Amino acid sequence: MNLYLTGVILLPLLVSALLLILPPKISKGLVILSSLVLSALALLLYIQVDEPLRITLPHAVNEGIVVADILMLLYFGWVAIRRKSVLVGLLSVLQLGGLLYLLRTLPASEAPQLLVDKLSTFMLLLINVISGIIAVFSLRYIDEEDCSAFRKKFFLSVLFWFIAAMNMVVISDNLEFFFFFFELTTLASFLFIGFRKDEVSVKNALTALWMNQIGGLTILAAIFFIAYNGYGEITFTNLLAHSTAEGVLLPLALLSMAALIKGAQLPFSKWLLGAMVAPTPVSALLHSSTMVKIAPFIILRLSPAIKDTPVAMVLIGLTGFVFIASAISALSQDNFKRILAHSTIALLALMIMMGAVGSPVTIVASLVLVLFHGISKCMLFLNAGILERVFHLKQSSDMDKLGESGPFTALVISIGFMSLLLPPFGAFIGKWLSIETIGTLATDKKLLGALVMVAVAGGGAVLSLLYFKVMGLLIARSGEKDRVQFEKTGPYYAGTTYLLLGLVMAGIIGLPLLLMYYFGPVATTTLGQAVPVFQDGWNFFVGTMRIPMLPMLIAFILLPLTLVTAMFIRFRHADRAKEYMCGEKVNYSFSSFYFTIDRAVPYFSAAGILFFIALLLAALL
Amino acid sequence: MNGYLLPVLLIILAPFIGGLVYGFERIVKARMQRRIGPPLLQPFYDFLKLADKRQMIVHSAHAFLGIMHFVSLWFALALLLLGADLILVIFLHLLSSALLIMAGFSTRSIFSHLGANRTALSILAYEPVLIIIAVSLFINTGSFDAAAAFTSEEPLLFKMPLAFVALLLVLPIKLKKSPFDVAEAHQEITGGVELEFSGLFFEAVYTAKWLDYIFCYTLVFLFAGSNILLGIGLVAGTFLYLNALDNSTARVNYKQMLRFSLGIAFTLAFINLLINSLT
Amino acid sequence: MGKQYEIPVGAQHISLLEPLHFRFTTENEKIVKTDANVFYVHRGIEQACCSKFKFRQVSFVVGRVCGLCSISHTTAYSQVAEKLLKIEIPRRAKYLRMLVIELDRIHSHLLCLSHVAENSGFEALFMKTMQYREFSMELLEAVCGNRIQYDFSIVGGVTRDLKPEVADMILKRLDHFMPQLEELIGIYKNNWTLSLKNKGVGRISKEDAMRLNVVGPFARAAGLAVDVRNETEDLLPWKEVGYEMITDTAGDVHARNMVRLREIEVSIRIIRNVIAGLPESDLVTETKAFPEGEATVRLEAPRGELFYYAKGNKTQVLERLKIKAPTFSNVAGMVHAFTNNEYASAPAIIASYDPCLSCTAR
Amino acid sequence: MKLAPYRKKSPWILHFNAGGCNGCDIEILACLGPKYDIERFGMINTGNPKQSDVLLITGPVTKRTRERLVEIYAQMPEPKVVISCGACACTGGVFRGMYNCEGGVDQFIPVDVYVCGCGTRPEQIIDGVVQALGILEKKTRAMEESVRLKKEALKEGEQINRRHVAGEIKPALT
Repeated sequence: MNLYLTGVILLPLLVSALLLILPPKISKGLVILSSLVLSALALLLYIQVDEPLRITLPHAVNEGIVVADILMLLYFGWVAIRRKSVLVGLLSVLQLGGLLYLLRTLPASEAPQLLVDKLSTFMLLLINVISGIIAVFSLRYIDEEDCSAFRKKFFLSVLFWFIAAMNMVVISDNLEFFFFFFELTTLASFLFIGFRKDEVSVKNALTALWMNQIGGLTILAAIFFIAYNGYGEITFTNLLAHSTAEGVLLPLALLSMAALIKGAQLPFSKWLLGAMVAPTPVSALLHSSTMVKIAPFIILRLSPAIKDTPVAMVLIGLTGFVFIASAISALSQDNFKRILAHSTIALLALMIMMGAVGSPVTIVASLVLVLFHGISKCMLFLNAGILERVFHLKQSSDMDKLGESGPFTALVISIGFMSLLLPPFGAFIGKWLSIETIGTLATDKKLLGALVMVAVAGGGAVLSLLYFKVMGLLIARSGEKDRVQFEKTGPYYAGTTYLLLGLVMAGIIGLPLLLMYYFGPVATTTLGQAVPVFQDGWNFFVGTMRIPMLPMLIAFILLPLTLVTAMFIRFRHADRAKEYMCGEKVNYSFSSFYFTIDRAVPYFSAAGILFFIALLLAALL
Repeated sequence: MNGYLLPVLLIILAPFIGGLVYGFERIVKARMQRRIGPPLLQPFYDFLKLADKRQMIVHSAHAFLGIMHFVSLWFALALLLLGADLILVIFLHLLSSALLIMAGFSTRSIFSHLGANRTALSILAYEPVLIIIAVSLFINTGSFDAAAAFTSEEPLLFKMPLAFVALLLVLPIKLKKSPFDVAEAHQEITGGVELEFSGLFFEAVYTAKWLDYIFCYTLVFLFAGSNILLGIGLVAGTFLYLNALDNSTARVNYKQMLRFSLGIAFTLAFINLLINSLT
Repeated sequence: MGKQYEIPVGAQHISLLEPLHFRFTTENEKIVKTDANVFYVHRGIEQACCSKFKFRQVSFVVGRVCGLCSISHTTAYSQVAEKLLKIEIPRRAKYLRMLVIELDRIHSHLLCLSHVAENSGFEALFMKTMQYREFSMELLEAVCGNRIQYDFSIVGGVTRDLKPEVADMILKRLDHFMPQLEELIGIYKNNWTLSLKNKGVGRISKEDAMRLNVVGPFARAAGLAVDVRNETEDLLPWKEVGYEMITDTAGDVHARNMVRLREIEVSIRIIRNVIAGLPESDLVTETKAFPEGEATVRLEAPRGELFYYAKGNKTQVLERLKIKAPTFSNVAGMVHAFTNNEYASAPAIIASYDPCLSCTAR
Repeated sequence: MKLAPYRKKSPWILHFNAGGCNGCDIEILACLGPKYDIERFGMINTGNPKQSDVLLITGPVTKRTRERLVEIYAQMPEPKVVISCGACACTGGVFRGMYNCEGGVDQFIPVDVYVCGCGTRPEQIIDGVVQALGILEKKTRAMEESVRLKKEALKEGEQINRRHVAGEIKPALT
C-alpha cells in the first residue's frame, strides 16, 4: 500500500491517541509537527497520484468496519436514551436495522474498497492543510476555554480523529465504508457541537445528529437500491459505470440527498447554524475544509452520472433557490458567525449546482469554489475566534470600534469578505465561471436556466450587500487614528492568520498555475473526459471560457494591495480636518441597516422540503 | 491595430469627454429650469480649482481609497471599451464601488456612513439587472464579450427591447439622477460618500462621476450593435431622457427605489431573458 | 450602539435655512426618536425692546425678529401699541396692512413650497416655484420699497400710500400669476414621485394637533380650523375682503402643500378685494400719548397665530413686551410628527412645517 | 500651470445663518433661482464646508452659533473667502448690544467682503460674491504657508530633542 496514503490515514489516528495521554507541552509540539507532516503528505500524495489508485484492504478490515459501525450505532442509541431524544433513537434503530439487513443480504464485496484519484487527493490536500492550520489555531483557543484539562486534550484528540475520518470519507469507494465514515464525521461533529455541554449545545448537537443520521439513512437506502437493481458491487465506480442503466436515478438521488443534508441545504440548514455554539475552531473546521465539503465532493463524484438527468435539474433548481434564500437569511443576521454560516450555505449551494450541471467548465468552477471558499472561510472563522477571544465581540453591530482597536483583524476580515466576492480573488473566478455557464444553461435548459440565473444574480447582489454591510461596520476609524497601530494577538493567532492571508494572496498570483496543474487535471479525472485548460498569450482558457490574465493582475493591485496599502500610506503634506458633523461637536452612535425575515423562514423551509420531495419524484418518474 | 485606435483614444480621453458631457448636461438642465446655467467648460474649471485647494483629509486611508476608486473605475471602463467580458466588467465596476463604499465607511462621519450604506443598497438595485442584461446579450450574440455586441450585425435593441428599458430604468441609480439619487441625496446627507473628501482628493471622486457617464452611455451604445448612427441616436435619446427625468421627479427613498428596481426593472430584464432563451 | 443610528441635522445643514439642530435616532433610516434644539438664534429682542428702544422704534426692531413675516410682526406690534395708546387707525391704513400681509403670505408660502420641493429632491420644481415667486417680491418692492423688511406698519398707521399705478400693476401681475399658480397646483398635486415623498409623510392627526396646540397651515392641514383671521374682526376686517378658511384632513406634507397653495388663492382674492374696496382716508393717526396699561393682540402670520403682549407705564419705553411666535407653538407638534417616518423624508418634513426659528427664539 | 485664475471661475458656496432674521437667507435662496441664477458664475450651493470656497454668513453671531461658525470655517480648505451678508452680519446691526448677541462676524473669523443692507438685495449679494472672487483669486495661500512653517519648526524641535536624548548635544545647564 502507498506509504503517503498510509501516513495520511494512520498519522492523525496515532496523534489523536497520543494527544489523550501526552502532557500539554509536548502535545503542542506534536500538533504543530503533525499538521506540517500531514500537509506535506497530502501534497506529496497529490503529486504522486496520477492514475486512479484502487486499493483492496484485507478482509479483516471489512469485519472491523462492520463491528465499529454497529458499535457506533449502538452509541447513537445510547445517546438517544440518555438525552431522551425519540428522533435520534428512531433513526438509530432504523439505521441499525437497515445495516444488519444489508449485511445479511449483500454478498461479500471483492472489489477494492478504496479509490484514490485526483479528486480524492484534491480533497485530501484541502482537508489536511486547512485542518492543520485550524489545529494549530485551536491550541491557544482551547487553552483559554473554560473547561477541565482532560476536555482540552479530548478536544484536540477528537479534532485529529475527525481529520482521519474525513480523509477516509474522500477515499472510500465502497459505499459501506463510505457510510461508516460519513457517520463517523457525524459522530465527531456531534461531540464537537456538544463540547460545551450547556443546554443549547446539547440541543443543537442532537439536531445535528438526527439530521445527519437521515443522511446516513439515505446512503443505506441507496445501497439497498443498488443491490436491489442488481448492479453488483456497491461502489462509486460501479455506480458510475451503470450511469445509464434503468432505475439508477434513485440511488443517485438518495446519495445526492445525503450530500444536500451534509451540505446543510434547506430545509436541513439548521444543524450547521446550530453548530455555532461550539468553540470557534470547530465552526472553522465544519465550514471550510471538512464536513460540509462532503456535499460538493459527493456531487462531484456523481456528476458524470447525474448530469442532464431530471435529478440534476431538481438539484440545480434547489440549489438556486437555496443560494438566494440563504443569501437573504444571511442579510438578516447580526451574529458574526451566523452571517458567515449563512453565506457558507449559499456558496455550498453554488458548488453543488456547478457539480450538478457537470460540464467541464462548471466542474472547474465547483473545484475552484471548494478550494478558495475553504481558505477564505477558514480565515474568516479563525478571525471570528480572535474577535471573540481577544476583542470579546460576537455581534457584528458591536464592532464599530474594531477599526481602531484591532485594525489588522479588521483588514483581514475585509480581505476575507472581498475574497468571496470580487476580482481577482479565486472565489470570484469560480463565481464568474458559474454565471457564464448558467448563461449557457439558459440557452439549453431554457426556463430552468433563466430562473437559476435570476437566483444567482439576485443572490450574488444580496451577498455583496451583506459583505459591504459587515465590512462597513468594522473599518471605521476616526481621523485622529491616522497612524495605524497593529494589535498583537500572539503567535498562534497571528501566525495562522498570516499563513491563511498568504494562501489567499498566493491563490491570486498562482491562479494560472493552479488552473493548469491543479484544477484542470482534477476536473479531467472527475468528469472522465478531457477538460481543456490551456494558455494562449495573456489569456487563459477553461473550455470555452476566456480568463484574461492582465486584468486579473491589475485587479490584484487594485483590490488586495490597495486595502493593505491603505493601512500604511500616509499623506504627509495633507492636513487633517475633523469629520463634518453639521458644525456640532457631539458624538453620535453608528450602526447599519438591518433586515428581518422572520416571516419568510417557514416558507424557505417548506420550499426546501418540496424540493426534496421533487428530487425523489424526479428519480422515480 | 487599427481597430484598437478608437477605443484606446476613447479610454485616454474618457475623463475629458465625460467632463464635457457633464458640462453640457448642466447647461441642458439649467435650460430646462429656465436658467442660463454655467459655461460648458465649468466642470474643468471646477477641476482646476480643486487642484489648487489646500489638501485636507480625514485620514490617509480614506483619501487613498477615494483615489483608487477613480483608478479602478477607469480600468473597468477601459476594459468595457476594449470589448472585454461583460461579467468581468460589471464585477470590476463593483470593485470600484466597493472601494468607494469602504472609503465611506472608513471614517467616523455619520453622513459618509449613510451614503456608503445607500451606495451598497443601490448596488443591490442595479447589479442583478446588469448581470441579467449581460446574460441576455450572451444569448443573442453567443459571447459574453462586449466586443461581440459592438460588432453584432443586427442591433441588439430589436432583439432585447425590454432589457433596454430595464437598463434605462436603472441608469438613474448609477448616474445618481433624480428620482434615484438616494446615494448622493444632497438635501438629506449632503453628498453621502463624497462628503468627507476635499481638494485634490475630492477631485478623484468628482471625476469618477464623469467616467461613470461614459461607462453608462457605453452600455447604452452596446444595444446598437455595429450601427453607429443608431448608437449615437440611442445615446442622445438616453441623455435627453435622463435629464427630462431628473427634472420632473422628486427623489424617492431607498426602500421605494429598491422596490421599484427589483420589482419593475428586474422583472423586465427577466422577462426579456425568458423570451430570449425560449425563442 | 446596537441598531440605532443617530443623525444630526444642523446647526449647519444644506436643507436648513436657519441654525437649528435635530438629532434623529433612526433604525434602518426610520426615525424612532427626535430631539430638537431650536434656540440657536436667541438674541434677546424682547429685553432690548423694553430697555434700549423707544416704543415708536420698536416696530422696526420687531420686524427684524423674522425676515419672512416681518410685516406680521410690525403690524402686530403696531396694533398692540395702538391699543395701549387707545387710538383707532384710519380705515385705509387697515386695508393697506391687509394688502401687504397677504402679499407677504403669498411670498412666504411660495418660498415654503419651493423649499419643500428642494428638500424632496425636486430641483426643477424648486426653480419653477422660485421663479414664479419673484412676482410677489417685485410687488412688495413696489408697494413698500424693499424686497424684504418692509417696515410698512408703524404705530398709528402705515408709512406709504398705494399709488394707483402700483394698484394696477398688482392686478395685472396677479392676473399673470393665476395660470402659473394653476400649473404649480397641478404639479404639487399630481407628480407621482413627489406624492411618494409627500403623501402620508410627516403626518399628524387632528387629535394630536389639538393636543399639541399646533397652529397655522400645519394645524389646518390636519383638519383643525384655527385661523385668527376667522376669529377676530376688531382690528383688521378680514371677512369684509373675502376671507375663507382652508382646511385639509390628511395632515401630511402633501396636505400642507395643498393648504398653502389654496391659501395663496384666497390671498389673491383678498388682495383684489382690498384694491377694489380701498377707502379714501389718512394713513396715520397722530397722537402724543404714551403707552399705558396692558394689551394683547393676535394676528395670523403666514405660519399661524402670532401673539403680542405689551405693558406700558406712561414712558417712552415699554415695561414689557412678549412675543409668542407661531413656530413656538408648533415645536411640540413638529417633533411629534417625525416619528415613524423615513429619514429621507425628514428634510421635506422640516421644510413643510415652515419653521421660523428666529421668530421662536427671538 | 497657474491655477489661481480658475478659483474665480468655480466658487462653491457655503451658507451659514449665524442667528439672523432669515431675510438675507431667503435672498440668497432667491439668488439660486432662475431670476438671478448664480450658477452662471459656476457657483454651486454645496452645503459642505469641505468643498466650499465662499462662506456666506448672515445674521449677528449669537452666543450659541459662535462655535459652530468657527468650526465650519475651520473645516473649509484654503483659499477661501468670507462674505458677511447684511447689516447684522457686518456689525451686529439692530441687534448690536443685545445680551445674547456677540456682534459682527468679523470678531471671530476674518471677513473679506461686507455686503450692506437690511435685508440685502440679491443684486448686492451677487455683487459681493463677484468682488469676493477677485479677492479669492489674489489670495495667497498664506495661511497654508504658515501651517507648513509651523510644522517645519516642530520637526526641527523634534530633531533637536532627539539629539538631546542621543547625547549629541550636551545640555547647557546640568
